[in-house]
Amino acid sequence: MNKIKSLDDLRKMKQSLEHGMTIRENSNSPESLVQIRVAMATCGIAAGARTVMNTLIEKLEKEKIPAVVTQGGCMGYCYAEPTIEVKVPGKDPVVFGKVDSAVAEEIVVKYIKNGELIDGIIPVNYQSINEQK
Amino acid sequence: MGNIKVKIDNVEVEVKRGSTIYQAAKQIGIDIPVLCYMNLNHMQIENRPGGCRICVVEVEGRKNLAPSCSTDCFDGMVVKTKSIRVLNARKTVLELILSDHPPKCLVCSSSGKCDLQELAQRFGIREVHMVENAEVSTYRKDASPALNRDMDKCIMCRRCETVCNDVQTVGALSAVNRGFMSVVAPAFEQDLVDSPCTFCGQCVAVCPTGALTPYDDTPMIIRALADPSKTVIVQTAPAVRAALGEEFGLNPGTLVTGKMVAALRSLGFDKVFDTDFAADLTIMEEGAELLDRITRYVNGDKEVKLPILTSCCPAWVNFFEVYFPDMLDVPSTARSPQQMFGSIAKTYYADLIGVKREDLVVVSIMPCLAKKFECQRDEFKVDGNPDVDYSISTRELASLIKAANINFDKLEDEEFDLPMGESTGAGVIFGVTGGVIEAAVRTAYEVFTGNKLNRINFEELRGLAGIRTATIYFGETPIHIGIAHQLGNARKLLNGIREGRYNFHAIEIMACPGGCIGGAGQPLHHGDSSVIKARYEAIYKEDTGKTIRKSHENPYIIKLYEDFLGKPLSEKSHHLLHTHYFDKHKI
Amino acid sequence: MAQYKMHLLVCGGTGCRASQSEEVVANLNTEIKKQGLENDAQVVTTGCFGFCEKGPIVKIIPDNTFYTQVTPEDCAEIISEHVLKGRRVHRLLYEDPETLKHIEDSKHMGFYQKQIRIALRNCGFIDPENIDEYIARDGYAALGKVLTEMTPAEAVDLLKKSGLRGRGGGGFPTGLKWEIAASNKSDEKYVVCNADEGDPGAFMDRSILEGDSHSVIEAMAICGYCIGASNGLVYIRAEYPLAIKRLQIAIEQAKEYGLLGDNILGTGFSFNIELKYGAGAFVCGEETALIHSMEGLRGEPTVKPPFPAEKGYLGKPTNVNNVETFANIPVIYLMGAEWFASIGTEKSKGTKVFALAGKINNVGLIEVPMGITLREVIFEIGGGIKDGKKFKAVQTGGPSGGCLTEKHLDTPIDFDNLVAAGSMMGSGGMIVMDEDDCMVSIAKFYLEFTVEESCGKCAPCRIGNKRLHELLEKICDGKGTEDDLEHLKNLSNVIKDTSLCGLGQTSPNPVLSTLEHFSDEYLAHVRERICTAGKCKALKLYTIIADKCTGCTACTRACPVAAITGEKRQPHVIDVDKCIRCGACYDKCKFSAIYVQ
Amino acid sequence: MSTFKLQDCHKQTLKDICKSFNNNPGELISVLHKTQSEFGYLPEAIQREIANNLKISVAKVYGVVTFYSFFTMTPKGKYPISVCTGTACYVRGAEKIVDELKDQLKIKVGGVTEDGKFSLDCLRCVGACGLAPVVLIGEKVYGRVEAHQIKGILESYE
Repeated sequence: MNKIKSLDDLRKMKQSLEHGMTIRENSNSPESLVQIRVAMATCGIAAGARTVMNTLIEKLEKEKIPAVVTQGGCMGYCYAEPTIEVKVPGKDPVVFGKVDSAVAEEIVVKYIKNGELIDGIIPVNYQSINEQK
Repeated sequence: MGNIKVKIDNVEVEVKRGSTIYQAAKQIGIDIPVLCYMNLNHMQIENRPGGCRICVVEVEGRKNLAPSCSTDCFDGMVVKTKSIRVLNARKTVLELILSDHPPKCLVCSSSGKCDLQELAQRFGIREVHMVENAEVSTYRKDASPALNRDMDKCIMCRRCETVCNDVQTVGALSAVNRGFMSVVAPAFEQDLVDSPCTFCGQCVAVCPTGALTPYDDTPMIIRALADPSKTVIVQTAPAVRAALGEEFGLNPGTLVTGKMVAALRSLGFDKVFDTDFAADLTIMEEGAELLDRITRYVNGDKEVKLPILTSCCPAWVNFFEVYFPDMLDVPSTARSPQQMFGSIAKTYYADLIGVKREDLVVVSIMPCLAKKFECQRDEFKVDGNPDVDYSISTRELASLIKAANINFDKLEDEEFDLPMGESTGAGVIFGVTGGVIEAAVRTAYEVFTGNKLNRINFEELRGLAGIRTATIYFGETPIHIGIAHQLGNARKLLNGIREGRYNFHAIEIMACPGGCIGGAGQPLHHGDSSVIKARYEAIYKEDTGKTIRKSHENPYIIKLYEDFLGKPLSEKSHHLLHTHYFDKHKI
Repeated sequence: MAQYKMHLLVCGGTGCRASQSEEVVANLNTEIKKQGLENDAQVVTTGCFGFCEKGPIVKIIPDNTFYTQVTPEDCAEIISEHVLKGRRVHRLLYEDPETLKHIEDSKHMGFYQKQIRIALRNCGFIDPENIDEYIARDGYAALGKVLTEMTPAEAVDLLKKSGLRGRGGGGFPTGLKWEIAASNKSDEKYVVCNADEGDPGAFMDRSILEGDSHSVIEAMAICGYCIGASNGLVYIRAEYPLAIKRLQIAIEQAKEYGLLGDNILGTGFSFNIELKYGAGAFVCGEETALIHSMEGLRGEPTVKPPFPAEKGYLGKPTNVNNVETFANIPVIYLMGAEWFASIGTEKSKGTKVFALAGKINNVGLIEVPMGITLREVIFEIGGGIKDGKKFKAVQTGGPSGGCLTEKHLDTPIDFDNLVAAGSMMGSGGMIVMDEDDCMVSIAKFYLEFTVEESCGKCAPCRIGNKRLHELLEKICDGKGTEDDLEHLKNLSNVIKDTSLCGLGQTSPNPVLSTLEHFSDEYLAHVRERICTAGKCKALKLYTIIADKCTGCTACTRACPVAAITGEKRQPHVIDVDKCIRCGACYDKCKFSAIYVQ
Repeated sequence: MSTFKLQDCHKQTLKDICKSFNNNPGELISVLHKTQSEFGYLPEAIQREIANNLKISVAKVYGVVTFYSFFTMTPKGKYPISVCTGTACYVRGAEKIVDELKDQLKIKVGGVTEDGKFSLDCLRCVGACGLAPVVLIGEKVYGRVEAHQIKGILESYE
C-alpha cells in the first residue's frame, strides 16, 4: 500500500474511492434523488433486464447523475419486458417498457437529464414506489 | 510565588502558595482531625492517600466536601471547618470506619495509643448506627517473632504500605483485594516470615490502630523474674533512655537514664546493664575490622572488600540478606551490640558470677522490633539456648513499669551495675543515625594515627538528611564515609556501590528514620517527627555529659580484652562476637 | 473498485455475532457465488445497526430493506428471491409492534425516524475493517484540514465553539479540557481514549469501536495536534475482543497509509497509538484510576487536583476523553462548530448515544439529539413497553444515575436537566422498568454493583456503600423500619459528600432518586411489609383463591414446610405464619388458584 | 490453594512474555493478561516468577491481580459458564438464572464443580442486551434463557 503523503493525496484517494460507496450514500436519502426500479422477475431477466440495469448504472455514473437503481419484482407488464420505473424528484413516476441498452441510455440522457418525454411510456395505473406494497 | 490569602472559619490567614487547607488551618490554631494523613517532615516521609475522609471541610463554591490534607489553598478561598454539614459528615464517616472495626478496645494492645480510639472520643461517638449483624471484614491473623498482624483492625490508611514500599523499599506489603475486603497484606496474604519483610517494624510505628502491633514477650519476662532459680539480667539500648519518659508524660527528649535503671532494678532484675557497653565492644571489633581492611587496601591488597558496612542494625542485616545476597561479604561480620552483650553475658559474665548458662536469663530493652527477630536467629543460640532470651521494646517496658505500679516520675536516679554497665559517649551515640560511624572514627583515628583526637564531635557526620557523606582525614589518609538511614536510602547507596559509582571506605546504615531513636519499639510519634528530633538532641547531650567518650578508653572493655578476649579479631572474638550472613533472597 | 448494484450490509457487532451473524455472512457469500452474482452484489460486514433486539440484522442497499433475526438458513432465500428477483422476503421484515405491519424500508421504522447519527454515522454503514470505506466517507479529511489549515489554538477554539461536552459522564466541555492540556508545558504529553466502558447495560463505546474505529483514531490524532502530544493510548476493556481486534486492524491500516506515524500528510506532525488493556474494574472509568491502571498499578483514583491535564500518565500532561466524545470530533471539524452547535439544547450540544434496554420493545443503540424527551425515546424509538405493561421508571446514568418517572417523560434530555432531576447522563445507559420492577430492589441491585466495584481506597465508599446495601437488603427482607429510611438518606448524602472519586460521589444516586420518587414503595416495604411489584420474596403473601382451588393437593405436596392444609377436592388454605414464601405452590398450581400479593 | 508447579519451560515462557514488554513494570497488567491467556490462570508460582522478571515485589503483583476481576488465581472449569448480570439482563431475570445454575451445579458464583467440568461466574454486560438474559458457556452465547432450560443446556455438555 502506498503512503498518503499530503492532504491532496488524501483528497484524490477519496475521490477515487467514493463511487464505491455512492450506492450506500444515496440510499440514505432516496427521495431527493432519481429513483429507478428495474423489474427483475424471471421474465425480466430473460428479456435482458440485467444488462439494462448495468447500462443504466454506468450511464448515470458517466453523466454524474446521483440516482438509486433498485430492482423490483414483476410489474405485470410481461408483454413489455424489460420494464423500468423512473421517478424523478418532484414528478410522478413513469414506467418504460421494452427497454434495451440503447433505450436505457436515451432515458438517462433525454428523460432524466433533459426532462424530454420519449417513446415507450406505459400508461401508469398503479401507485408510486413508496406506497406500493 | 508569594503568599495567598484564605479565610478559614471567618479568620483571614496568609499562607504560602501550595499550602494545604490543613496546613493553613494549623497556622491559625485550628486542629482539623486527620487519620490517614501523616507527614514526618524531618524525614521527608509523607502519606497522603486522601482515603479516610475524616479531615473533610467545606469550601465555598465546591459541590462536595474537600479533604483538607490534600486540597491546596487558592487565593480568596473560603473554608468552613466546623459547619453542621462537616461535623455530620465526619461523624458519619467515623461511624462507618468503626462499623468495620472490632469493638474490643479494652483488650487491644493499642488501647490508649490508638488514633482511631482518640477520634471516637473526640467526636463523642456513643453508638454506631448500622444494621444488626452488619458484615465486618476479617482476615487471617499473622504472628511473627517481631510483630503481629490483626488486619480486622486495619482502616486502610495505607501508612504501612507507604513506609514498607516508598520509604523502606522492602515491598513486603501491598494493598490487596478490592472494595470492602481490601486490606494491606503480604503477597497471597501469607505470613510475614514468608515475605521479604525485614522486621524493621516501621509499619507498626505508623499504624494508627492496633492492626500492626509488636510481638510481646513481657509475660515470659515476668515468669523469669518470678523464678528463683533464674538470674535475670537486663541490657538497655542507648535510644531507650531518650524516649522512655514520653510514656510517662515527660517531654520528648527528656533523658531518663537514672530513672530507667531504678525502675528496672525495682522490677526485680538482678543486674541492670547497658547495651552501650556492648556498643563500645562493637567499636573495638568493627573498628579493628575497618582498620584492617583499610590498611590492607592502602598497602595494595586488591582482594579487600571496601567499603565496610556496619552491621549493628538487624533490619538492615535482614534487608541485605534478602536484597543483596551477592554482597554478603561486604558488611562487617561484627555482631550487633545486643548480641555481643548476650554472648559475653552468657560466657564471660556467667563464669564471673558462677551461674550456669541455662540459668542466666538475658533480657534486652530495645527501641526496635527487629531485635526480637534477631535474638531468635539460630546462629545466636548455643544448644538451643539463645544468647539473648527476650527482647522487649521501650513501649513494653513502660507498660511493665506501669503494671508494677512504679511511680516513674518520682524515682531517684540510679547507676548501672558493673562491669557491663559502664559505657562511653561513643556507645551512647549508637542510638542515632551517624552515631556508629562517629564512634568508630573516634577510635579508629586514634588507633590508625597513634595520635589523640583534638576534637571529639564530628559534626560532619551528624544530621537527619537521609543520605550523608563526609571525608575524614586519618592524618594524611582521607577516609570517605557514607551514611544512610531508612532502608530506601540504604538501597540507593548499595545500588551505587554495586554499580561501582562510589568509593566509600565505610558506610553506616540504620533502617529506621533517625536511627534507633526512631525505632518501631519507641513510644509512638503519632506522625510528629519533631519528637524524633528531640530524641536526637537528647542522645548527643548524653554523649557530651560522659567523661569518657571513646570506646577504646572504656576501662571495663579494656579489662574484658585483658581477662577474656585477648585482642580484637582474636579467635575468641571471632567465635563470640562475629557472625556470618545467609542468602535469603525472596521475591 | 467494482461497481456493485447491491450491497448487503450485515451487522457484525458483538450482539449480532452472538446470534450467528458470521455464519449469515458466510452463507450469503456462498449463495451469491452459487447464483453467479459476484459482480452484482457485495456482502459487507459492518458495525452495529443499533437494533440489537432483533439481531442478526441484514440490510439491503439501495432499497433499504431491513431484515431482522436472519438465520444462516434464510440466506439462500434472500439471495434467490431478493437479490436475484427483487422480491422481498416478507417473513424476515421488521414488524411494527403497534400496527403489526411489516416495514420494508428501514427509513420508515420508528426506531430510526427520530435518530440523528453523528457519533454512529458510520456504524452499520461501512466495513470497519476497510479503511478505504472510511476514507470514501471523508475519513481523515478532518485531520488533514486541521493539520494544514489550522493552528492548534484555532482548532481548540473551534471545538470550544461547538459546545461539545464529554460523553463519558460528567459532561465537562471538551474544548476547555484540550485547552488546559495544551497550556501545560511538557516535553511529552499523552492523549488517552477511555474505552473501559463499565456501566452494566451500556455498550455504545464498544459499538463505536467495533463499527468505526477510524473516527476515534482520527480524533485522537487531532487531539494530539491540538495539545501537543505525539502519543495516544487507548485503554480498552479486555472483555471486548472484537473491538480490540477491529481497533488493531484500523491502527495498522492507518499506519500503512501514513495517517498514523511520523510526518503525517507531510505536515511534520507525528502521532502513534498503542493499546492498553483494562482488566475488569469499573472504577478505572475514573480518569486518575485509569491512568494508574495504564501504569501497571491498582486502579485506585487519586485526589484531584492535580488533574491529568497537569500530571497524568507517567506524570506528564494527559488528556482523557471517552470513545463517544472522540467519535463526534472529526465531523465537527468537517461540518463546522456552528453546525454542531445548531443541534441540541442551549447548554448540551449535538447528540447522545443511548443504550436502550430493559422492559422495552426495541432494545438497542440509538443516537438522538440532545433535548429529545424521554417519551419520544421510550415510546417512539423504543416502541413502548414490552408485553403491553405499564411504564414505571427509566434508569439513566448506570450505577451513578438515578431513576426517572412518568413525570419526567416530557423533560428534554440534556446534561443539566438529568442532573436536576436527580439522575445523570452518565455514559448513556437507559434501562426501562415496568410495573413488575420493585424500585427498592433496583436500588439494591445498583448498590450491589457499587459494592463490588468500589476500589476500597476511601472509607465512605468502601464501607458506606456496603452499609447502604445492607440497609436495602434489610428492607427487602421485610425487616426495615422508618428509621432505616432516614438513615439510608443521611448515609447516602454523606457518601456523596465525602467520597474521593466520582464512583462514590454518585453511587448513592440510585438510592436517593428512588427514595424521592418512590417513597411510597419504600414506605410500603417498611410499614405494611408489602412489595407492590411482588419482587421481594420475603414480602410476598401467598393465598389460595377458594373459588379456583380444585383441591388437587399438588400444592400441599410441593410445600417444603407443610404450610398448606386442606381436604382432597376441597379448597386448601395457606398458613401465613408457616409460609416461607418460596413460591413452590404457585409454580405447581395448574388452576391459577394461588394469588400472590 | 493451587498446586501448580513451575517447570523450566514455564519459566522460559514467562521470561519471554515479560521480555516482550521490555521487563517494564509499567506493563504489569499487559504481562498478566498475556500470561493468563497462556496458562488459563495466575497461580502463586507464576506471580512470583513475574515479579522476579519485572523486578517488583510479589506483593505488588498480588495486589494488582486481586484488584482486577478479570484475573483469576483458580483454574476455570472445562466449560466456563458466565452469566451476564448487567442491568438489562438483571431486569429480565438474570438472577433467577444464576440461582438455577447454582442449584444445578451445586457451586457458588466463582466456584468450579468437583469434576472440574463447569465453573460459574457473573460478568457485566456482554452487550447482547437484546438477547437478555444471556448466558455464555465458553464462547457460545445462549440468549433469552429461562430457568427451566438450564438443565437441558447443561446436559448438552457431556
